[in-house]
Amino acid sequence: MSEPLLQAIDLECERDERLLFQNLSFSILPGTVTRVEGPNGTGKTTLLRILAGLNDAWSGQLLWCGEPRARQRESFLRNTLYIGHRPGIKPLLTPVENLKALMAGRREVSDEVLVQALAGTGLAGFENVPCRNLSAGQQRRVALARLLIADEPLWLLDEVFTAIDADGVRAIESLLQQRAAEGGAVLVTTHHELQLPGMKRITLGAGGVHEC
Amino acid sequence: MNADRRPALKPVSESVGPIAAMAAVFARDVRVAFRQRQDLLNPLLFFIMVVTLFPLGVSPEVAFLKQSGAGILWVAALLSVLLSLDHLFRHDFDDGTLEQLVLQPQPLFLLVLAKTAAHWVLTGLPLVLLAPVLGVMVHLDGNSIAILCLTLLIGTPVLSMIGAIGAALTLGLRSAGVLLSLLIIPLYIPVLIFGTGTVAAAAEGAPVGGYLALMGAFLVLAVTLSPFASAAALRISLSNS
Amino acid sequence: MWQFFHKLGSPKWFFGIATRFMPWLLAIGIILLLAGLVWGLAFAPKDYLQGNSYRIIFIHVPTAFLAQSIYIMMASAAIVTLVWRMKLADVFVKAVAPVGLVFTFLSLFTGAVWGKPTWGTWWVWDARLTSMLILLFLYGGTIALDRAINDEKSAARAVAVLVLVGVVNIPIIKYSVEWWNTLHQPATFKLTEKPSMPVEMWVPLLLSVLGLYLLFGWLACLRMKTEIVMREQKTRWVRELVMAGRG
Amino acid sequence: MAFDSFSAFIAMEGHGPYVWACYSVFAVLLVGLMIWSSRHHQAVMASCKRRYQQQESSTSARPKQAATFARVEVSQE
Repeated sequence: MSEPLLQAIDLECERDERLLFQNLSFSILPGTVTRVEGPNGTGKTTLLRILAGLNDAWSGQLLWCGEPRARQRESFLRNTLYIGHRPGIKPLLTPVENLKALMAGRREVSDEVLVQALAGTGLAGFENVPCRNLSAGQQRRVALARLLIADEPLWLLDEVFTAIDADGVRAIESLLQQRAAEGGAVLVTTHHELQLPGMKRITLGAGGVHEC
Repeated sequence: MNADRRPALKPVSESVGPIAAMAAVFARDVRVAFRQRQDLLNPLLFFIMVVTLFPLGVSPEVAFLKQSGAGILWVAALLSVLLSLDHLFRHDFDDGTLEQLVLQPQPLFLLVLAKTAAHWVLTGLPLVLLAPVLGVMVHLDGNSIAILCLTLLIGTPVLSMIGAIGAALTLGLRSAGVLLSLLIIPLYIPVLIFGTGTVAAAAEGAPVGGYLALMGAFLVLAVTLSPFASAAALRISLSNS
Repeated sequence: MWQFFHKLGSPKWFFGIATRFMPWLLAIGIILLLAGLVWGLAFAPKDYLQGNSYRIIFIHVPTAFLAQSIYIMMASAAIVTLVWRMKLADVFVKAVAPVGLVFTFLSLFTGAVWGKPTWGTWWVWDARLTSMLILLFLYGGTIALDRAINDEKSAARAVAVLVLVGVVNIPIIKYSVEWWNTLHQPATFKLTEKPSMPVEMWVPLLLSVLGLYLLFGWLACLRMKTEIVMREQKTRWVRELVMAGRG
Repeated sequence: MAFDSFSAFIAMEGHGPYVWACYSVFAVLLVGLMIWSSRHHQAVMASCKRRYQQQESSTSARPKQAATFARVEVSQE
């Protein structure tokens, strides 16, 4: 029932001659929201990129559903949604085209569903406007529209609330909470104070920057 | 808790097949390119201008141009492919689409192959189509032009394939453009030699089937091996960013 | 076997072994190289075709040979880096690339100078010289890429990919350059290809190849040690070693 | 000895300049590379030693200062 989706054991990462973290162990269970905390430069984004499978410069163990992640890369990738702080939106394409391209390698989604998802992020009427004509916050919302149709059990969200207005932040908070209630697992980094009951925390850089 | 809505692990077998994923990557790159048509035109203009430099800078004599025309066109095509390579992954890297590409549950080398194929269709193929016009301008005869276009048709995909490795390796580096040229030009030499050599052999009346077959072998080798190298290089570059 | 392999990958173990072997490599290398060169310069008979200018062979061939085999060695180490992530392998690639560059340059320079009395011109687009020139570009590319990437581990892996791509291309480059050469310059006479070389010529040549090989071994050990100290500064054993002033 | 005299050895029947140029460039580059490499090694060792000694002398790490974003006063003359 509550077997961890992703489990990190003794994770260690060194970047540019600096030890970011060491002996970091945690489990991400279904039905939880976990927030990665820490001051600037303590490796929050790096940790998320390691968990997503983008950064290889780490040592330790990462288990996906109890087995080493490297051995079941495709299953891991298919079941994980990562949205980075560069959200993967092409300025020359329209929101619908962008979403279609981003989902293309995973599953087929009809245009109506995409339009609905975009409407859910407050972008109704902008479906066919090239993204470069949208504001930063609106572009961010295009990327976040994936959350409304995502079937991946694990979400890794890096700085989701950047450039999103206050109402949007509240709506996304409740989306994350609802997702956890459904049994999905969410890992976020953010500087916003999240108001989620039962939220877990991973704190990086406790006691200042690790010095070696 | 509603047990039915609980997100279950999706088996990989139910996701989109690799061919469809490749098609999507290819279609997106072509679509983006056609939204910004000037970028498509730039390598072509560069190609024409470099060819123009030779009659102006060396000699407009018919004998010289006849003899060196194929070489001039090949060098110019090589340089303009090189010029366009910098963009192959850069925009995707900057806006984050590259991260999402790497995270697709698909074999990365196939996606890279699709991207490289799109690059060739958008830059290499137009060069091949433009080559006959420039061939006439440097006084090549009809047979030479035909052979030249054939060698370019086989050779430019090899340039794109090898170039993709360099573009992936230099992704996100300062002065990536110059570095890319330094890494890639030595690897382009065999294609250049056989491309121009075949035209020269044809001009002397020698049979060129063997040479064309050899270039075809280069192409097969590049298509089968270079996507793996590019994919590995992309992973390294992304890991570093 | 695996234990040995693992040991081979340990920088500390390598450091100890290298420190022990380096004086021998240096001494025997210098003796062999000097013996080969003095023999070649002063005692070997002169060549009936090229006269005394052929004595350049005793440095041209060893440097060219080393330049090519260093690239092959780098490619082997690159495979090890990419497949097993062995630390020593990428240290080797990084430490040795500039040595390869210098040897390639030397073989090009000696080839060009030799060309003057033989062909009457400093540079001939001969197949061997052109291949060496391209090899020089390949070395330059690896060093430039290594310098351009800040993160050491990423640099090592990127260089490994490049070296592997290069080594796949080397036979193709060699073959195509030779074909191109026959296309443009039918039958020039080659610098180093002799129908039969008398013993008095090839023994000193062999001596200098061996000597230079050993000196390369010494250089590789030394430069790898430097690289290891820089990378492993934070480990206890490097700290003890440096404070004790050993190495 | 393949030469009759030392001057013949130097001259090499007119090929001397070429031969000796090659050998001297070879010697300079090889010896230079060897010396430079060992100098570099010693310099790296020395700088490491300095760093370790510095670390030992300042064993107590400075406490991390919290960011205040206070404006820096610059005298306007």
